[in-house]
Amino acid sequence: MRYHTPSSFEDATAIAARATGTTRYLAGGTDVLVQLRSDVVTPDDLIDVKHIPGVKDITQTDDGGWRIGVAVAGAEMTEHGGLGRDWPGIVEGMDLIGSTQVQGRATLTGNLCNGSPAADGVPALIAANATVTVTGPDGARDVAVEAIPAGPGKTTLAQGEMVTAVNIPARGKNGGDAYLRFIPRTEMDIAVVGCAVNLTVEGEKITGARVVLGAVAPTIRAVEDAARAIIGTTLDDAALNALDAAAQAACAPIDDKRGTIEFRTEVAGVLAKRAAKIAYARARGEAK
Amino acid sequence: MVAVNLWSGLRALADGQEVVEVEGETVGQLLDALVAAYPGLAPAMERGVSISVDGQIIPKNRGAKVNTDSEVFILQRLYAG
Amino acid sequence: MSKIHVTTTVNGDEVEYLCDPRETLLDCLRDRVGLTGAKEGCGTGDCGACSVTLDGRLVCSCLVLGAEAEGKEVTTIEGMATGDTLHPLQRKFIEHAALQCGICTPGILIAAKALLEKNPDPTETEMRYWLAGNLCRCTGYDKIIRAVMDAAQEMREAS
Amino acid sequence: MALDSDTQKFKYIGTRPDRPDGLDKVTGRARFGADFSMPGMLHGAILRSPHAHAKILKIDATKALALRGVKAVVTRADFPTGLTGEDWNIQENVMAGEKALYDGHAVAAVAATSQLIARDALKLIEVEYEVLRHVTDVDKAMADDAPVIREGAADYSVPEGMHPNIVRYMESGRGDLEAGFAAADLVLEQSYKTEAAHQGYIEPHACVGQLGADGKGELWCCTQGHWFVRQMCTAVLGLEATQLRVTPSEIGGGFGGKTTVFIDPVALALSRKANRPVKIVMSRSEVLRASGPTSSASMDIKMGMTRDGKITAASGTFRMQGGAFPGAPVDVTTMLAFANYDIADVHHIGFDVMTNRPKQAAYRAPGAPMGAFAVESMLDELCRQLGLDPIDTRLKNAVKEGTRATFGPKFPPVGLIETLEAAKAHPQYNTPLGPNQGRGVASGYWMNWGGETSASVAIGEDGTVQVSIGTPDIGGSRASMALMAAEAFGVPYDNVRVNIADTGTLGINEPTHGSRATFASGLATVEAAKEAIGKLCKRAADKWGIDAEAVTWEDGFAKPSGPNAGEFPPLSIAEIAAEMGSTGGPISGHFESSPDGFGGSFGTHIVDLEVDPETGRSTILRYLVVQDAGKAIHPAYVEGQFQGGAVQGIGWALNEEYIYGADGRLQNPIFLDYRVPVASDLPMIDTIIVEVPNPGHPYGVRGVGETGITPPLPAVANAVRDAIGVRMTQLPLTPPRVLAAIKGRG
Repeated sequence: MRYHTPSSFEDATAIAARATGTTRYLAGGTDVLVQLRSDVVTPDDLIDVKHIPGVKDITQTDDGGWRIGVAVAGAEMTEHGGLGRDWPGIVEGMDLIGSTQVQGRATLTGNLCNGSPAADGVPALIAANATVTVTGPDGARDVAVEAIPAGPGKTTLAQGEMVTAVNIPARGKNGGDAYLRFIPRTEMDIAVVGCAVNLTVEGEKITGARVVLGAVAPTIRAVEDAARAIIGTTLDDAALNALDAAAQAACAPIDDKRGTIEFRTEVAGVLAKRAAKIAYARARGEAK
Repeated sequence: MVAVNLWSGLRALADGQEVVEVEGETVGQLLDALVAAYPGLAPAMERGVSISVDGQIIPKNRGAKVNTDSEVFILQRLYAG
Repeated sequence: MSKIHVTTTVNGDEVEYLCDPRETLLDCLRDRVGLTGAKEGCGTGDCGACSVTLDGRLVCSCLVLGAEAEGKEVTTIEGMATGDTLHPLQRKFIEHAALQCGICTPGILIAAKALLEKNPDPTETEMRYWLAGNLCRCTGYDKIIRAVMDAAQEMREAS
Repeated sequence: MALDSDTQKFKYIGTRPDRPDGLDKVTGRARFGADFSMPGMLHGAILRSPHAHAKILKIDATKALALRGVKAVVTRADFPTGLTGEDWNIQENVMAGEKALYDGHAVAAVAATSQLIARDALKLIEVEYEVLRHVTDVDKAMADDAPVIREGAADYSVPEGMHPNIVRYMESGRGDLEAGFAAADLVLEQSYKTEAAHQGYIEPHACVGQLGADGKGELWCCTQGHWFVRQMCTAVLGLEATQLRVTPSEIGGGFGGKTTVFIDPVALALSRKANRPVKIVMSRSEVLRASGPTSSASMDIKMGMTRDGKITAASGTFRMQGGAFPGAPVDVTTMLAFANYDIADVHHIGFDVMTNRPKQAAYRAPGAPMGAFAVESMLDELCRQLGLDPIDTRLKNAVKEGTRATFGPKFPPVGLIETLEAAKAHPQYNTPLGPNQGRGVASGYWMNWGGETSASVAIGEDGTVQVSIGTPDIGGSRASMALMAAEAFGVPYDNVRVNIADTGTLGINEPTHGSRATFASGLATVEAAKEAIGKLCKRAADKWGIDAEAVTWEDGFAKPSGPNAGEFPPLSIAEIAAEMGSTGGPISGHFESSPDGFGGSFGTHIVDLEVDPETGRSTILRYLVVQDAGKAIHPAYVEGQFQGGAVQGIGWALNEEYIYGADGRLQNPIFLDYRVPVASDLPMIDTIIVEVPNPGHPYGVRGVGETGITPPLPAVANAVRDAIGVRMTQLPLTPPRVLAAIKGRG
């Protein structure tokens, strides 16, 4: 294995583009090193991106949005006051990954590019309509976060391409988001089901919403029917029940060691309702 | 003679008796006498058994003393964990 | 096989080692630097026995490459006491019988110290969640949490 | 052995001093298994079968041996043949012969100049397998069409016509079941299942071995019992026992799982071939796949009870798989299943069954928690259906001194009633519960253990005391030995140094297992101290020119025993020690025995928990352990045993399990998915130490290590029943299972 420490994204992508074997980018390393240690993936070229200027920065853009560097660790997002005030759901999703120790290393970009349908950091990004900047041999482009995962362990990134920043839109007024996941313990597990809800309100009425489910299909998915179930409502019981049903209907999970099809489906509905309530309260300024 | 209680799985190997009387002043002597009287018990004894004398479990001490009025039970071979 | 030359600071001392790019910081601390206080319990970041701080940040040293330590500051359990004066957490762990076998103890002490540096007055719940990545199989955590709470109180009173 | 604990006044015993090895363990200085290294040392790695059951047709290590840095490869061909019984089982388990018997079974091993090279070399070993049908479930393994793991493994006890995977069969009991059930007002029958759990010690197995062509060897390893390691390694390798010297490192948890060997003989075999020391450290996934988890169990229970709560009869059938070898602890399960209660008519049937899983090893009270889960669950259900209080009902049936145990003999003094009364009196038992909350009660028992024990004490030239014992300190036992030695000699606790001796230094010792260390090594330490005290008194008597019998030992001083003995100023242990060399030489004491006076320990637990009705997840709210310690030598470490046992039991009850896929491979071989409890899963664990002295120990000690894992399985299940209104009969109580039960999908 060759270990590279490029000092620019151009150099990093050039190394990747030239590579003939298995290539991995190293940011937090909390997936890459696990795969390495267990002989699942031993890259021929490992490209450590942490020497590239700006990768550890969280910056607010001119339009009020946020740009998160690819090597920003979860703990740095949690400790950042402004980001969490705007997008608590995104921050809490990231914060749920692993232990305090893992939080010291794990990154949002890594969580996305690992391609897991159970990634806790991703649903709230999709719910927020976040994009990533993808840099490759042909330059940079912005891509919806939703378009990156391509199934368990896979992404739509081409060889030589890499994510070089996460872009989160401006929160705007009267909006709130939330992310909840289900695990058997209180910590340290992979999500059996995850659900992010992002919504805006006018008064008591929900004017816009995104509902995103994780771990219930090969890729994390935004569920438009679930969003429609609550848009235009005050999140009353009927709306919540419709949300529950729409979330469950969108599930196409598998039976595995972490949960059954029935369980995942039912709990997806439960989490959708609970996350919607939190997001709603946040949008109405009734909760942090 | 000492009365020795057998667990029910052993009884078939000792002519169906639940309690057999054998001579012996120690656990070892009792076990040997049992096999002499009921050769069918030999494989069970070879595999190993534990014994209780007056309520005390004796995992393998063949030298432990037994009185004629002692209450003796043969138990499955026990081990620690 | 080409090795990487790394210069780093461990417990305040400058340290150099040569490592294979695949070796973790934990491997390097244990096998190259000779500090065996950090333990490998899982190798997957799930047990916390290898906890160290890297530039002040609590991490699992099994999830950091040895090569990544270049130019950084690493603190391990061996750097926790000052001379022969134990850190209050170390003292309280002994006093409260907060260890049985002791294999998780170095990692838990490092993690607890990082917590108290960030939050000198954590609630029991905050403590339990902060330490959720440090598995202990012997104690059921009760005496560990009591020891950390007691140490935190002593440190607050002393400051 | 005389005991008058009720009147004994202790100076040191019962206090809570700092443990002697505390400093080493909080500074990272303590050396555990993987912390040893040797000059010239190689690193070993083991190739493991990816198949649950496969014939090994061919192993070709040519490419591996050609890799630079590789010094040796061993396969089964490098081990002696002709072993029988358990020796063969262990040899077959540490290195597969004709067949790989489970996912993770060792098939070859490499020694190389670095860990990375050794791991690279494993990938170059070519193994040709013929994959066979496999079975991992105990009930399926007993079915007619189950693949046979190994012909001829059954012992004398198995009736003809049973499947060859059934390797032991047992029946025990007494009385008239039919009459007993007829006398009941309510008879229930139910089947229960528990899944295999792993001890989950945080320290993976590790060793450094050196073995020469002359048959002499050294081994450093983390183990609960280094004489066991010596016996197993020498048997597996065809060596003479005392030619291998085994030194235990500090041990990072064992819970029974480090009473046997997995890698040690392999390191020695590699060393013999490479002529260099070899270190092997297991990875976590190797630990989970290929060390010794406990058995899984499938059980049918029938119990009868009168309207007023008297158990009239009980019967149980217990089917347990112990992996690909005989040895599931079903004998203990049958013995202890109903042992809490006074039952005239009782019957047990047990099956020891082989499957394509790793060879089970002991896990804290091996065999007891499974039976307790089934029986204590049913007892709870009987109470529920008859409207009876679960503690009062247990009190009504509880065994006490003189009760005829369900396994035959009469009980010596035991403390079940005392634990039940203390539990009932605890405020937790009467605290109101909220919605979706439930409370569960259960009791449990472990009979404890004596075992071969050898200890010595030696007096230092300054009058301090050196204690050498052979039971590794796994949870603070150095402190309890030092307290007992301090008490016996009447010297300060800090004047005692306790060493864990290697196999070359003491006679044989069984491991730290069976809750025996404080009992047996403690007893041996006290008896060895008495011998040394006799010698100290003799030196004083010689000095004073009186008979040794006229000297007594009190609080660290030799004194004339009465006015008739003469008047002499007391001589301190330090004064006598200072003159040792010129008064007859060193003073020490020894004790060797297999003490049989171990007394069993009963415990009663209460758990309060809340179940999320929408997700099925259980949260433990409050937990109480009450257990009989006989006499708590160092109460803090006794509490620690209670708390640790309870939490392991909670893990087993809620989330820990071995999950095998249809391919027979273990699905969850990492701590991410083998879910042991984490700190945030738990509340504080309250404890009450009950002390009903054990007449078999000079200070009344009962072992306390194991009982604590027995009640949590049923206590948690009973609490979930209380919370959700549905009885769960299969562990673990994972959220998907509990939610299905709530939704009526059972």
